[in-house]
Amino acid sequence: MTMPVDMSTTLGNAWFPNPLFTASGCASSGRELAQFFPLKEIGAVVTKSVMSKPRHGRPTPRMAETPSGMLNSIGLQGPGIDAFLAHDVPWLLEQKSRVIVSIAGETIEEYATLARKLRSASGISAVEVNISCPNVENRGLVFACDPDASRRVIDGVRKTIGGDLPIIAKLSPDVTDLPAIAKGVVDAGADALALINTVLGMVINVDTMRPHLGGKTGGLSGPAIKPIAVRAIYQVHAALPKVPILGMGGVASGKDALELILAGASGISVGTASFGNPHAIIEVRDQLQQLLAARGFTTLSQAVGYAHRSEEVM
Amino acid sequence: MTMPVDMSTTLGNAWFPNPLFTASGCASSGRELAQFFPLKEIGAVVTKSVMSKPRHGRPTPRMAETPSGMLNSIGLQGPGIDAFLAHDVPWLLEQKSRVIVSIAGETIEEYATLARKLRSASGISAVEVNISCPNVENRGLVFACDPDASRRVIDGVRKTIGGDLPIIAKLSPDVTDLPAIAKGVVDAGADALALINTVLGMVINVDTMRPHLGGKTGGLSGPAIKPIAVRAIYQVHAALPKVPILGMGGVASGKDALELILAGASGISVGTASFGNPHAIIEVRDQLQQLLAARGFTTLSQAVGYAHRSEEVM
Amino acid sequence: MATINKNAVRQIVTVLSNKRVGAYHQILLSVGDIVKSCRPGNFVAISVGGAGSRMILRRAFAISRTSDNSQYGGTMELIVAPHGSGSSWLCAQPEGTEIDILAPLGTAFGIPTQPINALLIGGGYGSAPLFGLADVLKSRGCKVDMLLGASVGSKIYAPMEGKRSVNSLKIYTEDGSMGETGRVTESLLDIVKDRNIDVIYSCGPMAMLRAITEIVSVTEVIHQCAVEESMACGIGICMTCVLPIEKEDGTTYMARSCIDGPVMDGAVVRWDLVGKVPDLL
Amino acid sequence: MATINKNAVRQIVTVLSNKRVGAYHQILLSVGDIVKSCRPGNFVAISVGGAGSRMILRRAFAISRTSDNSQYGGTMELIVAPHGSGSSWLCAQPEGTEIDILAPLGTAFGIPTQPINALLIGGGYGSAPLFGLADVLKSRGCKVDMLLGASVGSKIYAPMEGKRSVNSLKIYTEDGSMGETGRVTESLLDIVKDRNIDVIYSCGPMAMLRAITEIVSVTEVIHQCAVEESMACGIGICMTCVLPIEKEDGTTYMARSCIDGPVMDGAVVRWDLVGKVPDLL
Ligand SMILES: Cc1cc2nc3c(=O)[nH]c(=O)nc-3n(C[C@H](O)[C@H](O)[C@H](O)COP(=O)(O)OP(=O)(O)OC[C@H]3O[C@@H](n4cnc5c(N)ncnc54)[C@H](O)[C@@H]3O)c2cc1C
Ligand SMILES: Cc1cc2nc3c(=O)[nH]c(=O)nc-3n(C[C@H](O)[C@H](O)[C@H](O)COP(=O)(O)OP(=O)(O)OC[C@H]3O[C@@H](n4cnc5c(N)ncnc54)[C@H](O)[C@@H]3O)c2cc1C
Ligand SMILES: Cc1cc2nc3c(=O)[nH]c(=O)nc-3n(C[C@H](O)[C@H](O)[C@H](O)COP(=O)(O)O)c2cc1C
Ligand SMILES: Cc1cc2nc3c(=O)[nH]c(=O)nc-3n(C[C@H](O)[C@H](O)[C@H](O)COP(=O)(O)O)c2cc1C
Ligand code: FES
Ligand code: FES
Repeated sequence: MTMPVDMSTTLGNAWFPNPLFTASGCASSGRELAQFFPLKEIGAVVTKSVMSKPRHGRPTPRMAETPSGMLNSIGLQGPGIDAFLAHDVPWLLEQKSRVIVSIAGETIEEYATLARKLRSASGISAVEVNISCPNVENRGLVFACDPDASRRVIDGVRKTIGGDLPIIAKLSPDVTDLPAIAKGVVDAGADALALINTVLGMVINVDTMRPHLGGKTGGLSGPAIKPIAVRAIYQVHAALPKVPILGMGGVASGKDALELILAGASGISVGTASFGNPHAIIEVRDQLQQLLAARGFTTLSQAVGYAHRSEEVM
Repeated sequence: MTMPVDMSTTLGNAWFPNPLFTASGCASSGRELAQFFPLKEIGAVVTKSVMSKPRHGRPTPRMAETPSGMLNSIGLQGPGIDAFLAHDVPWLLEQKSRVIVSIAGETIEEYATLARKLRSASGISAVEVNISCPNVENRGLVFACDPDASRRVIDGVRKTIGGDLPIIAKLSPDVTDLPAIAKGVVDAGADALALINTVLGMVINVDTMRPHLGGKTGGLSGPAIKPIAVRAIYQVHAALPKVPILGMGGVASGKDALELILAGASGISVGTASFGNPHAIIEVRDQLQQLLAARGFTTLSQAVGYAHRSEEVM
Repeated sequence: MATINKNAVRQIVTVLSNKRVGAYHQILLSVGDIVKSCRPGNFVAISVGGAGSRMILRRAFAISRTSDNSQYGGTMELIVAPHGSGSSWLCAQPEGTEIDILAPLGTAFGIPTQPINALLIGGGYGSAPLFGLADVLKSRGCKVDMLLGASVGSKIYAPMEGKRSVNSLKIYTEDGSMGETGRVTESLLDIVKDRNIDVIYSCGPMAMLRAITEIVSVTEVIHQCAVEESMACGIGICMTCVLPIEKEDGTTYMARSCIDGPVMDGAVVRWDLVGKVPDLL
Repeated sequence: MATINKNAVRQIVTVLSNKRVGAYHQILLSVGDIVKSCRPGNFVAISVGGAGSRMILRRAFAISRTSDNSQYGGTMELIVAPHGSGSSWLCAQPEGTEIDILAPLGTAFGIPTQPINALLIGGGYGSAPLFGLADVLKSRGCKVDMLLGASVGSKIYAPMEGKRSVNSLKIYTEDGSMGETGRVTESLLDIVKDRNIDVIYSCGPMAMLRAITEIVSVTEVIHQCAVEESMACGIGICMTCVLPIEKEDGTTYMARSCIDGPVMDGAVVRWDLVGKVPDLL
């Protein structure tokens, strides 16, 4: 008999009954996973990053399996924000699913436009701002790799969206100084951080002797990057202990989720693991609850960042 | 029957009969692997990064296995340059092994001192400058993460060591703009680049609920990081097509080596794979030769960077 | 889409037998009640490599045949070519191994309500789902002809019992080692005309599906093809498996071949754009 | 060091048998001529997880016994506790499985040239290499006493044939479920004195090795212990497995337990510094 654990969590002023979320781009708009479990069973559905216009994305092949990981190069294929708000969000809310909308843009202005449209949509729990996108106004330099551009994106979203909807800024690990980027976006108004987006990688097809992916480079995800995610979360939590982190990167079991939580995550997104197992999020949730109970935690929040506690005298 | 392939390669003015090298820190000083194969069979032994003074390194545990990879946190344990030059280099040369000495320092001055000592040692093929070390003069910021500090390290080594010994600058992938760092060190006098050093990671022990490694963070190596290595090599070769690259990161088979070579590497270091298989380097060499032959290459150098060729009309 | 995969179940099943048949492995799985919801054209996604594998993604295989009998309960047959590490692992699993499957997935071949003249065309292991389809079509009173093609004879999969369920079977190999020398598309237009074909059902390499579509585009024949794109998830959540599809209004969108397929109308696939990105919407 | 591992061979070997013995698995491998160079104290490094595993490092196990007989040729016995994923994988491999080993590795227990009084102390699976050692010591005319300890009785490994090779065997468990209640160190000093022990050979948890060293530090007894540190390579090339060792001049250096060990002189290990970094040189 283990004690029940209060699994609820908050990101900014948004409350969730449990800390397990889908990862943006790894659950489409939610309908497909709903064949496998009721979406209201998880903390929230984080939807695929949506842009202002419909988009085809990148050419195929869009994926390559790598050792304990995979590369993807989807290129933000999607219906555009209007169709998304008209069809996908209402459907999710009907399922009693909590919804975090992920937005992506090519200009600072596009992010603000997206925020404006979200502002008038009701029922959304939070907005995740995916800033790992190339900035067309600055030689395609990814926003998240440029401290100034990331700050300006979040600032624009904050100003447009008003004070209520929590903003989760999603950062890329492909930077020299992640805590500095994190501080910048928090100063600009982010209520929480999502860590980590995929790591830039490439596979060369040894038969064609060219890059395997249609988009040449791709984002590395899955268990292979878990140690990078843990490090990123630990570093950022050390620098900004008060800022809630939505942790992700290679989580496939309750033990993985616990690692990220001990490092400082208040919520966990499960991405790639759902590709191998559509029930992964539910299983991770249940395993996490048991692991927390076995360690004597009565609430999830007691475990958040617990690996940072000072050394006991031995 | 396949055609023989000329496997020889060069890094700067140093010539090697084949492109397979040990990776610094993954072969100690060579003696231990010599129980498994004659060291002269491989292109060169790259020795463990040596500092000016003897060092104990970091506390244990120093390693954690991760999905398709491992973290290490050795902390540059070693005998110091004097003992190293007195005992290790002469022994390697006696074995007719080609030797690349890896050096590491905590200050720009320490690198120069090491270079001065190497200058008077004879028989060395090249020096690999491991700049993924914390710079004690600048808040422990890793040299390789700071474009200016990396340039100054290489500049100091170049000026001290004179024009003959090729300098291979070893870079960290944990930066926002790797090609910029690469350009900087090449401008400062590096003849070649070694890519990639380990990726910063962390594992939390879910029993002690603290970072597992004695040094908290560690370097991620092995197959998990191969897509990052391929991307790094491809990016840098695209930016600096004339600069030879010693590629590494997760190579465990001839196919892996070929991937890095097609991306732009002229030589391959095998690190972590030797831990699982002491004959890995020899096996990779033989497999690579066969793969090159099967693709109609008659020399290794024809394959270097071949994935960058322009699209043929289909 | 809303109802696709609604019967999909994840289950640990047992390998009943694993036999080499030419270049392929015929793998029989004991899957219980899953067979009740499997339709010709559906596929199964299988975890490969066992616990602790570095392969994190499932592999997709067409469900070749299912049956439900008193001795073994529901069984599912797969025809697997050892291609890379995952399919080779599967081919190496002996009788008794437990494997983790997710099935049935994706769209199925559309079955006509009227007796029609059907031509089934398979390339390589693409013939696998066609024999089960032939049974269903025959039971609906259709006339079923079949063309199978492959590079070499060992890659023709045409089991004895399968042959009984078709009215005619013609085999082509590129090297002439079995049947006629050449490709299934060789005299396709003639066959379609001579036999008054109403619907072509096909499964095989993308180049074959494209060639069939182009050849029959001058006819009224409907071409239902089961496509094969690299898939990361198999259940519609990753967007890696997309194909360009032409909408009625002439615009093109990227459909997911796992959930909007694998069975698609060949005529709406923009074969010329596969592996490319259509013009902006 | 120069001669350590000079006989090490990498070889694919076959599992002859795998039996559960209490909390452990007794695994017998057919290893051929490798046995000729194995000495008590040496270890074997085993690839785990099979081809395509996400576990990239070998696992180290003490060589429990070897024998060379006409029926099976050279065989090597391991006593394996299913601990994490790698050792559990090994424990699950049935007879006939082929596994990739590297052996013999590391230092061996020093065998006296004179008949001495030896006390062998094993903790948990640490008893495994001690029975083979006992045989060798007995053949040199030594008197061999043995103490085995574990938390519970199921973790005492003391095979029948093994018991025959020692003069006395005393068992301790912390919960009293077998032998005496307590630890092997309980009355160690008395035993050493009563039986005129010259050398202690030990293998087991680091805390046990440390306690033994401290207890016998007041005596003249030599303590050869087989240490166990987390190892990435097992062959001296990675520097992960280090232990602080005191040199004659009083300074401390970090020795590799895989190649400067696993058998080390307990008296020179700076047990107080294990897991710490010594002061700068
Ligand atoms: C709907 C569908 C039905 C299929 N039916 C069959 C069948 O009945 N028999 C059969 O032998 N094969 C079939 N395939 C192909 C089979 O899925 C691939 O051969 C297999 O995934 C290759 O995996 P691998 O690990 O052996 O190769 P690798 O090349 O090592 O695979 C690497 C990655 O690429 C993906 N991949 C590679 N090739 C393909 C491919 N052709 N299609 C989809 N994903 C691929 C793999 O899933 C894996 O994630 C089918 C594919 C699809 C999409
Ligand atoms: C010289 C030596 C002799 C040993 N003899 C035996 C024996 O006879 N019987 C037995 O059951 N076990 C023995 N061990 C311990 C055995 O190596 C570990 O239990 C095993 O490596 C754990 O691997 P895992 O995958 O099950 O656990 P995990 O915890 O998943 O392993 C993760 C990583 O840590 C390393 N690791 C974890 N624990 C240990 C450990 N205690 N020692 C070394 N590496 C470790 C593993 O090698 C692996 O790389 C010995 C260890 C050493 C160093
Ligand atoms: C196929 C795929 C598509 C993704 N699309 C998005 C996206 O649209 N927006 C985004 O912020 N992150 C996207 N990601 C990144 C994930 O949300 C997540 O940050 C990353 O994959 C690490 O988590 P994982 O290892 O659990 O997958 C995508 C990842 C994958 C694998
Ligand atoms: C245990 C260990 C120790 C290492 N020590 C060094 C070192 O001293 N100097 C250095 O430049 N790189 C060091 N590296 C990094 C490797 O040389 C190499 O760049 C990296 O491990 C990637 O290659 P791999 O995946 O083949 O191991 C070390 C790596 C490992 C695993
Ligand atoms: S394979 Fe993931 S959407 Fe089709
Ligand atoms: S385990 Fe690598 S040096 Fe000992």
